[in-house]
Amino acid sequence: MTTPTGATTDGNTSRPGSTSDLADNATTDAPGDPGFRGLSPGQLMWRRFLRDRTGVVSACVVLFFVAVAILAPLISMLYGKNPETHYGQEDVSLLTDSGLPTGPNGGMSGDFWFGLEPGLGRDVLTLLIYGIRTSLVIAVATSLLTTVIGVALGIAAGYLGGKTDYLIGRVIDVLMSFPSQIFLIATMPVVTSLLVSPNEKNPGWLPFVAVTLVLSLLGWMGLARILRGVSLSLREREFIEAAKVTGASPMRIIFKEILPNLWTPILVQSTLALPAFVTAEAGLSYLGVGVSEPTPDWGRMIADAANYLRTDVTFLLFPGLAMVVFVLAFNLLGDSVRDAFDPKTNR
Amino acid sequence: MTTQAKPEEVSAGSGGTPFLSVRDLSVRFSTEDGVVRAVDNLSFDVAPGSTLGIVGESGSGKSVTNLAVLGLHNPDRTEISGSIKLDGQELVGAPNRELEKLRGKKMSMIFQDPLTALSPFHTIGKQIGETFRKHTGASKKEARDRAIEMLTRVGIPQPTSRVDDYPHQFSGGMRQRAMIAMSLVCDPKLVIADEPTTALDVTVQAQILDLLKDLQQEMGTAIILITHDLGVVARTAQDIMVMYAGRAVERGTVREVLKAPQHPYTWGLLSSMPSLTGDVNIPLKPVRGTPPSLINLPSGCPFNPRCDFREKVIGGGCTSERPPLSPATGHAAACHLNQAQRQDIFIDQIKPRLG
Amino acid sequence: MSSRKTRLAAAILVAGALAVTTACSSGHSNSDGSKGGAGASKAPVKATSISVGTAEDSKGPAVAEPGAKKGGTVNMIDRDDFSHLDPAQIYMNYNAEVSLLFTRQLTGYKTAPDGTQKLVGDLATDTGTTTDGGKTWKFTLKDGVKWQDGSPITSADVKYSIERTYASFIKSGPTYVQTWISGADYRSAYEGPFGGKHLDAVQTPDDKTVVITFPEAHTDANFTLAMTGYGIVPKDHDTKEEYDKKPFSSGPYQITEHVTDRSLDLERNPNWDPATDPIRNAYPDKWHMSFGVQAQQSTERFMADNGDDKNTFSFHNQVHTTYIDQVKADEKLKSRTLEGLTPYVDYYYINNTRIKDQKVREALVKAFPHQQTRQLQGGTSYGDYATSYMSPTVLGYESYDAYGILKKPQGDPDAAKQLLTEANAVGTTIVYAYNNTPVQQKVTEAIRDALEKAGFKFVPKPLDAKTYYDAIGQVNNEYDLYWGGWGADWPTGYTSLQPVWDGRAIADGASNYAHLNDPEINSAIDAAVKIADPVEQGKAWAAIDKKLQDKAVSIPDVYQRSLSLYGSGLGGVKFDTLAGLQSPLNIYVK
Amino acid sequence: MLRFLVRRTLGALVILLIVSMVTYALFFAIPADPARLYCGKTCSPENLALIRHEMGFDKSWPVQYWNWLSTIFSGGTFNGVHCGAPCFGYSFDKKELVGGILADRFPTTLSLTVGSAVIFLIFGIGTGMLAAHKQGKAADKIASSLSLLASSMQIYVAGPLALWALCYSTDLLDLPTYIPFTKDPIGWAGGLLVPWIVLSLIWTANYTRMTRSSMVEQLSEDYVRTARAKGMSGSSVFMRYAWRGAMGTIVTVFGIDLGVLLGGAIITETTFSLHGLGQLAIQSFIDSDLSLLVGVTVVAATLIVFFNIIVDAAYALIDPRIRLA
Repeated sequence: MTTPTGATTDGNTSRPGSTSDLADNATTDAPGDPGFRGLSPGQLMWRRFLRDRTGVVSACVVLFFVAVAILAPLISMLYGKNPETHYGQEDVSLLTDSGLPTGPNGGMSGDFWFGLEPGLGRDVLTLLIYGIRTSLVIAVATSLLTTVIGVALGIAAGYLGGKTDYLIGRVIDVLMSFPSQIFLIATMPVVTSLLVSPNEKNPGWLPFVAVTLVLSLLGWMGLARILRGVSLSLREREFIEAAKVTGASPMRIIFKEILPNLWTPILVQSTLALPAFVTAEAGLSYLGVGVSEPTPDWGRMIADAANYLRTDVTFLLFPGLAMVVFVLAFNLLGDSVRDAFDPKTNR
Repeated sequence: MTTQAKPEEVSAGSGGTPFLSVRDLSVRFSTEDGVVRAVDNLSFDVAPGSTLGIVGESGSGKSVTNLAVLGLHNPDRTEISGSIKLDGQELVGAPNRELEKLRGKKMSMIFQDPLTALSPFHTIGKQIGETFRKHTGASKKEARDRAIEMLTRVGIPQPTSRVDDYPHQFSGGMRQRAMIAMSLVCDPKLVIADEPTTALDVTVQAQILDLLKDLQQEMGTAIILITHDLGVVARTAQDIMVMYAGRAVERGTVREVLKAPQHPYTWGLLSSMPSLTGDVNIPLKPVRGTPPSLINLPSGCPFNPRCDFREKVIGGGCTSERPPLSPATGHAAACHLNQAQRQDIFIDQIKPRLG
Repeated sequence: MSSRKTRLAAAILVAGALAVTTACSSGHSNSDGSKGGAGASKAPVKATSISVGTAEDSKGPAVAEPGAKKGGTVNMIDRDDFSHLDPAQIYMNYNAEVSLLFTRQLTGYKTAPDGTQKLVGDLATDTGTTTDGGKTWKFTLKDGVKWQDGSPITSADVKYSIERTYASFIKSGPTYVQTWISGADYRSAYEGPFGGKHLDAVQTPDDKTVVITFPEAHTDANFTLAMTGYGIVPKDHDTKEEYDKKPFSSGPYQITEHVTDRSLDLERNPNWDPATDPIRNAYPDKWHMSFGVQAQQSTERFMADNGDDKNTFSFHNQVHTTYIDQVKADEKLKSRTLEGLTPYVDYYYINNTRIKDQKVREALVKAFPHQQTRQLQGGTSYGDYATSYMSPTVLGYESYDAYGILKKPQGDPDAAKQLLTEANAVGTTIVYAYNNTPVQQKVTEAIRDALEKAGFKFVPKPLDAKTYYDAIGQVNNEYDLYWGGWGADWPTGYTSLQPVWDGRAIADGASNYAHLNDPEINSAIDAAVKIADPVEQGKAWAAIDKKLQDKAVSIPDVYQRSLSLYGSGLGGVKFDTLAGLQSPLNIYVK
Repeated sequence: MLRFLVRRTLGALVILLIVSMVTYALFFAIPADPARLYCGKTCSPENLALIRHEMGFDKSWPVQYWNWLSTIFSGGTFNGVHCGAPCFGYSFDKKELVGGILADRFPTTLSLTVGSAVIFLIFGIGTGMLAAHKQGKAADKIASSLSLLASSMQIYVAGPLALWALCYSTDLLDLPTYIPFTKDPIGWAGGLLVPWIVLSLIWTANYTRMTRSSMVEQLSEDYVRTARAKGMSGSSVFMRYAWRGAMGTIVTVFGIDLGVLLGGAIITETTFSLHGLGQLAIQSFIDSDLSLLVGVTVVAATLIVFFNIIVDAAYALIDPRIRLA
């Protein structure tokens, strides 16, 4: 598991602000987008996105997952099972003595469509659909938090420059120098103990908040670095100079002039970071410092299932497949969003 | 001096055959939005040692035409028809290997922005020498010497040391000089200069144009000069072709076209250009509207939505019929206005504005 | 036997995540092989018969293994390297087991072919003699016992070894003998032999005789001295702290190479005489031990039985929980499957300072879902339902099921609710502290389910694995219920019950996790210690055990079992009931 | 160049100082008593105090940190073992000098990383270039989708699956072990083949994607077009120009990845039971082995920082526009 420290896997981090290149296209060999003349960049982006079939399909898949997450209680009501009941322990015929489902294929049956979880004998399907909620909530919260931190510090460093830039730059250097896996593991108990004292009851939000905080701690530097670069170059541009000359306050310049020009890298980076946080969250669960029982969680399901690989691959199949599809769809969506914003990469 | 005689000379060429002869060239790109007709049925000739200026707005097909001459389009997405003959050799449909041998040797190109057009990773000398080695099989040493020689010719000071510099170490004008040196290193017979001065300061522009002219005289190279700046053309070229929406709308010698333009689009171009001798009280008048979509061209004359004179055409042919470029040789324009109308309008309405 | 650290390592996050087999979280099997359904309860296990052997029993050589032959190399794979090899530092069963190959004590355990075990003299000619009811113990060394360099082992070596346990660098070994001789603060009474001072309580009238004198009677001191912690160390080759990495051999093998965390290689000690040793059959020429293999991987490897793995066994790694059904179902594996009962008992401690009402405690005992929690940890192979605090492996064990656990191992919510109603305590909050590992999280869910059904209000409190024992070891902790196991240091009731239930031992970090301070129990413990006859003493301990149950001081859960595999090329691999591990003593290469 | 190296090395030292300090602070922020772990089953308060004192845990953490720091330069003696400067302390758990343990473990991680890096670089860049070359064609689509799929895989799923498929059930390949290269080169490669395959599978995908996208980007650059206009052949344009441009990105990412991988991949090493720095890190954390934990962290951070410097220097060599200062 690596924490998403920016789109290091993509070649174009060095040129994130290339929407401004759009205008030049017509004079070079590309015919440009003559059909789009007169549309705003947002509309252009949207139309380009709609034409990207992979993007639309992956957006549908992502929306499907989101819908399932939101409708989880309804689905579970219609299906007649819930993720809390230990079916396998209430009906002893369902599990063997050592906790494996008695039925073949992980106990898949008309009652339990995706089978039963070994041990507690909960219903895999409902665990899975409630698990999306956990993954999504944490990934979205972490993306938001890292985006806020990244944007704030990135712009501060790039726009204010000087000592602020230097300080933020060194903080980023230090954080990026930490071996991330051991750092995440070591930080988790500290964060937990800071949130709740050992003698207090653990509230339900604790694992969510703790995981989000820990992931965010090492997750914002990539975006901040990119935004620093962009705002550094924006600072020198004429319209900022103009705004300064007219006496606009730094806050106004940042919010009215700089921020609107950063939406592209922000949106692209966040869309790409989200699936990375899904896997990172699962990775934490795999390392045993993630979201704990009884909150359903994919990473924990996969970690559990990895133990049963040889006994019955079925346990790995559903969460593994769901995870791969989910992450794949999100990655593809991120690619498409980027392409829509920046057609030059022409992937 | 008769205005009719000159075009004969040009199209016939000094040796009787043009060095580059383009006939009915069409270039189409298939894109997600539809087929873009970037160049549509274009014909023109370039005689050895002469300069043809191609003028037009962005997206009028100037650059595409010349990239097609060099064969630089992505074959997967581009459909090229018609004929391009370079020194008698057909280029359309020629194998890539053949084209590679011609590019840089018989024909070469100077690009608009030397900063992006030169590789930042290789020294100037390498980039110049590389072309020489490729086409002559010279040794590294010979190539380097040749590069220094070329740099000297294009007027780079201290060429023996600058030859090892990288493009970013050069100023804009020097870069363009280096670019020219690179394109001329094999003494090509045709140089296509795509907006060679657009990215440069005005003073440097003049230097570069003079340099091109000098070199042309020295080496007898034919030049195609692509620009949207009529001033540049006036200074450098013998012939002009005005392009609009992938077609030639007017063609003739520099004198003919600039002194007695016949196409409303050319008028528009001229009107939008400031002149030192013009009346400062008359405001510049750009061509109204925007260039048309090359996917859905307006029916009839593609310029009709922007044309101020289409009502003058009897029968409204402007929106229904596409005017051909006529006459076939000499000063020609593609417009439904008849010769008299053109002359009247130019003299009455346009000329006063130009001063 | 299992130190805090191993327990911890066992429970720790990553290890837990990678599903490591350990004494507390692993899968085990069932010696009679019965594959009862999840609901089937089992009859109580028969106690292992353990007795004190005679001088005749103490004579070498060891009983030969039928069909065994000498030679070859035996491989051992395990998760962890041995944390200690200096005998004085050894408390953990795992370290002790390997020490059998190169460290000898005054006494030791000899296992007969029928599985019965006897305490016999190892270096000593017999199990020691006492004439004053356990205050003075006299041991005589055998002839022909030698160090690996050929020099004879003398009574001075034994004396030195005991003196050495006082040294400040000896921190993790047992402290019984030291405290018996010098009291709890024994380090200030004597600083160890390095300053030239000696311990008067250990006398060596001649080269062969050792006399140890305690201020109080300790009738099972000869069992105590069988602990590896009292193994011998030569004065001339004592490298102090460094000795822990490469001890000098008195047993059949000597260490050739020890790469920490990676490997340990042993070869024959030419100066060991089998005629002096009633315990060790040293068949292989060499041992190659490698570490870092998780239980899952070792199970896979044993099942695959490829190449060198044919000649491989594991001291500690068991069949991983998820493979239990598969291993049991595989007829081909049957011949190389080893099962047995370990000395460990799982308890769920009730915090007696917080839950004072016996009825509430009884309700907890009644409601507890033994079957569900056991199923989560491997089912019958994890262990047998426990009804007592003493393990069946302990001398004197008697079966006694005060609350009908064996009849309703899945818990009896109705009866529990009834008790709560009687106590007017329906809705009592139970704060359950647990080690936050994947398995324990699931176990917690099962307990939550059962206790809520019985009318308790359940508050789970996950603790980080690193802090778990610290937290539950606090006298004023704010938890009501928490898991903790216990294993006897030697198979008598004393180490099985006294450390856990003697109310005078309550202290932060002490092992009386239930914080029970019952004068009746305390005095019964004092009385039992003084009984000289082992069998009578055993009976007294069993009586205390029953009393503890009647008072519902905590919830005994299971007597842990072990299920392991070994390679097909090995013979004589046996289960050591006293340690709960696979014994190296009779292993040979086929 | 020299000035750059000096300046960056000084910066790196400051970073390492902070990293080690934070590790110390973090260690003592964890609500657990490390001394208890060394105290055994019968842990008397006296014993505990003795251990605390001996291990230095009775002092405040800044004092301990300072001691650790000064020991690096002055050396020290632990449990009778002398440790000359630079001395990274003594592991009370393993009873060895931290420097020695690290030196012992590093080759494993190095072999694991370098071996798989060679494979994933060759395959990743190769398929990425192929995809860029055949842009939009079937080969591109296959390579791109396969790499996307592979990059969505997790080591903890792929690792056990590979062990099962290649070792346990088929006995095709050797079980993962580390044999020093100097001792037996063939055994070295054989013992690490399975982890190499799995790691490469996952990492190749990243490099395929990255190579492809930066090659595509470079191929649309003006200077590539210039090269073609000069008559350069397709292959020389591809290699001398586009690849030259794409190399910067790849070297940058590779440098960062290499630092991270060498710093120890906990899950990888645990999945394959290899004793590298990653396993050492997690073990020292579990064992509360402070000096070892700090040692591993500092080594890992050093590698990350070191490769960052290398990347920056390499970037300057690749791209003459970058000036080092």
